[in-house]
Amino acid sequence: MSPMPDNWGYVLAAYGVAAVLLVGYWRYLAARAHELSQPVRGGRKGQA
Amino acid sequence: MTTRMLGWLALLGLGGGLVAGFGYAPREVAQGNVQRIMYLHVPAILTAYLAFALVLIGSVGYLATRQLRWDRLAAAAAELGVLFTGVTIISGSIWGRPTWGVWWTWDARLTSTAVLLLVYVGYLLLRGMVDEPDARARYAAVVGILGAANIPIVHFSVKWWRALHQPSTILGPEPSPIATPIALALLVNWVAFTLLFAYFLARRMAIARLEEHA
Amino acid sequence: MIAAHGLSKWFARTPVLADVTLEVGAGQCVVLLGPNGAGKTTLLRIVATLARPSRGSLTVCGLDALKEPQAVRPMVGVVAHGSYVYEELTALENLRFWTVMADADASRARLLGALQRVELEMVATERVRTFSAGMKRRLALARVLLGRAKLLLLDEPFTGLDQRGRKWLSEFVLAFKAAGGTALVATHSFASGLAIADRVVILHDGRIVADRSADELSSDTLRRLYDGLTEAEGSTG
Amino acid sequence: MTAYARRTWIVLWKDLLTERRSKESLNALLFFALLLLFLFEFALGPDRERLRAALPGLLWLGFVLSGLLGLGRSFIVERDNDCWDGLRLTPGDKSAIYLGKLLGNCAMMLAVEAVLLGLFGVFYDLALGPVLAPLVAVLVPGTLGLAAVATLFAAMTAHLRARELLFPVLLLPAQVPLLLAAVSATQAALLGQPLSEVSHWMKLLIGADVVYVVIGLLTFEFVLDA
Repeated sequence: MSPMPDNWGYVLAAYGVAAVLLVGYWRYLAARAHELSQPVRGGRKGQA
Repeated sequence: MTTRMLGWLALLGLGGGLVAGFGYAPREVAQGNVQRIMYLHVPAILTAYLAFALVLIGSVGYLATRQLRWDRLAAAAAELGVLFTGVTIISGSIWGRPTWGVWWTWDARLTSTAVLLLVYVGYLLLRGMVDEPDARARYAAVVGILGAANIPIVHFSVKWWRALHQPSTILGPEPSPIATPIALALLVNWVAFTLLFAYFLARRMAIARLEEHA
Repeated sequence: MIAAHGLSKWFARTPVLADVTLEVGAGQCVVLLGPNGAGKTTLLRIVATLARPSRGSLTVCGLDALKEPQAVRPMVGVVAHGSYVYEELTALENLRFWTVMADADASRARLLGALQRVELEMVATERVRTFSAGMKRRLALARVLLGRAKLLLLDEPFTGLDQRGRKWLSEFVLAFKAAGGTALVATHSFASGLAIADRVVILHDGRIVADRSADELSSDTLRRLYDGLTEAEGSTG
Repeated sequence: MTAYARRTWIVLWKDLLTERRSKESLNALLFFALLLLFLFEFALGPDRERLRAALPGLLWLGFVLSGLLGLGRSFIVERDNDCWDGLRLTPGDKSAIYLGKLLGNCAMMLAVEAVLLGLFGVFYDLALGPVLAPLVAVLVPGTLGLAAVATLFAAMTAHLRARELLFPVLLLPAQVPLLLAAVSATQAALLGQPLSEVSHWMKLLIGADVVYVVIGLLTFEFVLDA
């Protein structure tokens, strides 16, 4: 079993992509929460 | 606020996980540093399975009680399950490139994880297409239960299917006995991911509650 | 027979029914009037256990309709816009299907008897595809007759009927009532509604705006009352 | 006959009668099966050996694609005249309706499969006679599992906007294990191997059938009823 080359690039890529996904989701949550905590504008009256 | 505390705790855990994975754990002999992707890959899939288990619990809970908070649990858990399955597949694929020489191989575990991803993406698509909250919750619960019951069936079918064409993968059924430091680093990362999952879940459920009452 | 308290229903965020309280005694025929979108159909669907209210309580035939819809269902007969008939089956086959589904006696003689009562015995073996809207509705009434319904729920039953058909239907409802049944009828036909009503309830924007005994109403006073109630608010909405 | 069995039977009777009279689904499906046969031929070229090697997969691909079209429509008839509401108002266990629908769908699928199989036999010169018994032993549980999930999802998507899209998106991933098992077992059957050699696949097929049908029976009520 020969030791493999280090391949730090792949390690970095894997962690990088994961970070992008997780931080992206966190920012999506934050944006959505912010949006929903805003007071509702223009009380539109719906008709059934 | 407890959710915020949970968030900081998760962040702390992830920091600790990085330290454990890159600072504490040694370079693995056979695979080299690529093996460190494991500290991301394994906790992610474990978290995804936790999420899908919660989808099942939320689904059954909703059908039994008809209370929308169970549906919120199932919906939030499904979304997170897809997120963490995505992380699992991408990290597995990146790990596979230097290890197997290809980005994608129909390895039994990668394949069944991909099938799971498709099942739960379908679940989320269904949720997006039903407007009435009650109907959405009922339909989603049925798909959530079926999806969870399908997990073992998918697992065995894909395993046997691979065994048919190619007796064993390079990774083998289980990676050879894991050294204690590596196991410890995995544990730290797993705890960190579970904390992150709990934080995301709490926030997602809170948002779902706001969406209902808005 | 029906005791509804504080029924409210939202679709998404749009309120369709707002705090509706309605009591219907046994043997009564209550007619629901109101413009399109007033919530008549929604109210009927909730009473029929086809929809769940967002809030409120509902008792039908002495049973909690929200907790035991299954127990309530054999006792209500519903004839709505869609008459629950299969186009490719004959009148007789349709009745046979629904009667077996309701676990009642589906013998041919009994089914033919019901068809006779709704004057469809001549077309018993014709496919429903060839039927007019009125015939389909009569077929639906035959289905109700074959069950054990004590409460008849009709949604816009007079729509698409000619003079004779409307008269026939009014007589049918009166006969059902005479046999001890209760009826809740949603319609926007004043004359036909008033002809069968013991009580008239006017719905507007999901609320009950009037609840009168039919005795004190003539067609004209009802029209004036209705216009006054629905236009005054309608202009702001 | 119990009330449950009577209800199951009358639903099956009603569906088969409707289908026999309108011939809406079956005619189109049989034609579709023929089209698929040509498509496979064009996609893989005239090499008969290659087609034969891929036959089990193609066969099930054909079944699944026909299923997507045919089974997805199985609750459309309940939408006309609001029959759906009528079914909800019927007393008793709603799973009888599911069972009746499931049996009707199985019957329709098996008819399409028989025709498709016959066409394959003629076009690719297969001797189906000797392998018919094991083939049927694979087709029946495979079809049951497919129809069990499809019936449930068809009821669910019947009144959604994007029905044609959502139905396959939900059904296909859920059917991966069934497809893997059925293709492998069909291959063994076509090669004339005894089914005992693929007993693990047969067990998986039957196990999956049990799981899917039980879930269908238990949850159909929640799909149908508000």
